[in-house]
Amino acid sequence: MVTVKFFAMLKTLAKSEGKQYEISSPITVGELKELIKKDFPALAGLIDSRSLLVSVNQEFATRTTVVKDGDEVGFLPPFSGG
Amino acid sequence: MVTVKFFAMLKTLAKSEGKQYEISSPITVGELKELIKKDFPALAGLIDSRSLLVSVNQEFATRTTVVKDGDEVGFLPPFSGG
Amino acid sequence: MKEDTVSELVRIQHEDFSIDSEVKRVMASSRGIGGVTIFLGAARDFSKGESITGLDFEHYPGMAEKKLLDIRERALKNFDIIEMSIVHRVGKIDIGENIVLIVAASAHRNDAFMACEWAITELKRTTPIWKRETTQKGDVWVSQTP
Amino acid sequence: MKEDTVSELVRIQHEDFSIDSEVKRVMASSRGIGGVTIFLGAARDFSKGESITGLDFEHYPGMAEKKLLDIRERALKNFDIIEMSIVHRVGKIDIGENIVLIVAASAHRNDAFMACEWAITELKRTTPIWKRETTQKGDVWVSQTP
Repeated sequence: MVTVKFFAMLKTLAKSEGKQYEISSPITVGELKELIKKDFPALAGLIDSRSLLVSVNQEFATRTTVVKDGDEVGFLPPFSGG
Repeated sequence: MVTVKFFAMLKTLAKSEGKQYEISSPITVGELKELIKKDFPALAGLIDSRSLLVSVNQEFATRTTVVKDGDEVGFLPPFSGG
Repeated sequence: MKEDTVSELVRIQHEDFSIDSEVKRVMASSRGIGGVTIFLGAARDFSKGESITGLDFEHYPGMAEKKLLDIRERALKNFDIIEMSIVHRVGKIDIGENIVLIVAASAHRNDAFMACEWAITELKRTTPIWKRETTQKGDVWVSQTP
Repeated sequence: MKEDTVSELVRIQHEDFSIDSEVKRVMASSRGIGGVTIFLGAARDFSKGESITGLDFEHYPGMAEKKLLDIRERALKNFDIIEMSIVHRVGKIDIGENIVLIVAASAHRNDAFMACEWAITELKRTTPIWKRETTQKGDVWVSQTP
């Protein structure tokens, strides 16, 4: 099971805090994005945006980072804290 | 009457907060310093030091600034506030 | 430094904070502190030409705290400071209220200024916290702050 | 701004101050304040290799206040800030206690940082205030601070 979490604008657009995905073998962040685009068409534009950051187990990740069973993946719009 | 005020180290060395001088006509800060050196020999070294600032009526002054009857002249060691 | 002291120095919380209390907490770490530079971020009523009536902050629980701890650790390593605390509020915040506080303490002021300015810039760059502004056009997620 | 509001913002006093109160006073001037940079000078126990057990500050009454007012006015003119307050204590101050507070408030943080750092440097350069340190060798007037 991979836990996908949406934040801020993504959560609002997806009307969801995220989703859990069963994966039979490790996949990349890029491949996970394709699954998400199918499930949440509203996110299609944003999820490939260069300004969107991705975390795997709360560390910044890239498109090619490998996601395994049990991992938590965050989709993070540009930060606006402070 | 010219009111001379000593501060900090000067006050400690002079063992005095200052002195009032009767002047018959305006004099320069430089001339006033000569009077003070006579009255307070302990200040002789410091009073001509480059790091000593002088104020006339609470504004910074120079050696050639003219001091008139009624003026207040401050002799100010290097500041150490903050 | 003990784990629980660090977790008092670096916090994300709903409640408001007292600057005096946070400074006291930092000052308690050393009697050699001579300069303390503090940055306070507050909720202003205007942003990019829009009038704002309120803010709402969301964070990624766990990851945001981790990033703030990381900023403190890097500040202590890279600047000549004695201690640093970082507190960020989340949830609804009214105009004029406190949002974020960074306290950087050092023997001399230059180091405190540099570390404090670096830390707030780094916080904005790396910490998963998001702001939603309530404007006359409705609630808007802010996608970037300067 | 009214005379008596300014005299609350710029003060020399014996009593300690509260950072929260001073910040509140500054924040009251505008709802457009988004960044507040604060410098707090505190009494540390060590200076130029000497162990310090206490401080005593003296000022030139009248002139010192005038110089602080002048720093505030020039800061408001030369930096993009909304308000500034400056409070300096005089008299005996124990180790760890507050000495000086400068609060610079602006819409954006850069201006507040620049104005605050400039103001404390200018205070040390132009304000007739003197510090006496109590050391093991006795009381020593400090002739310059960095």
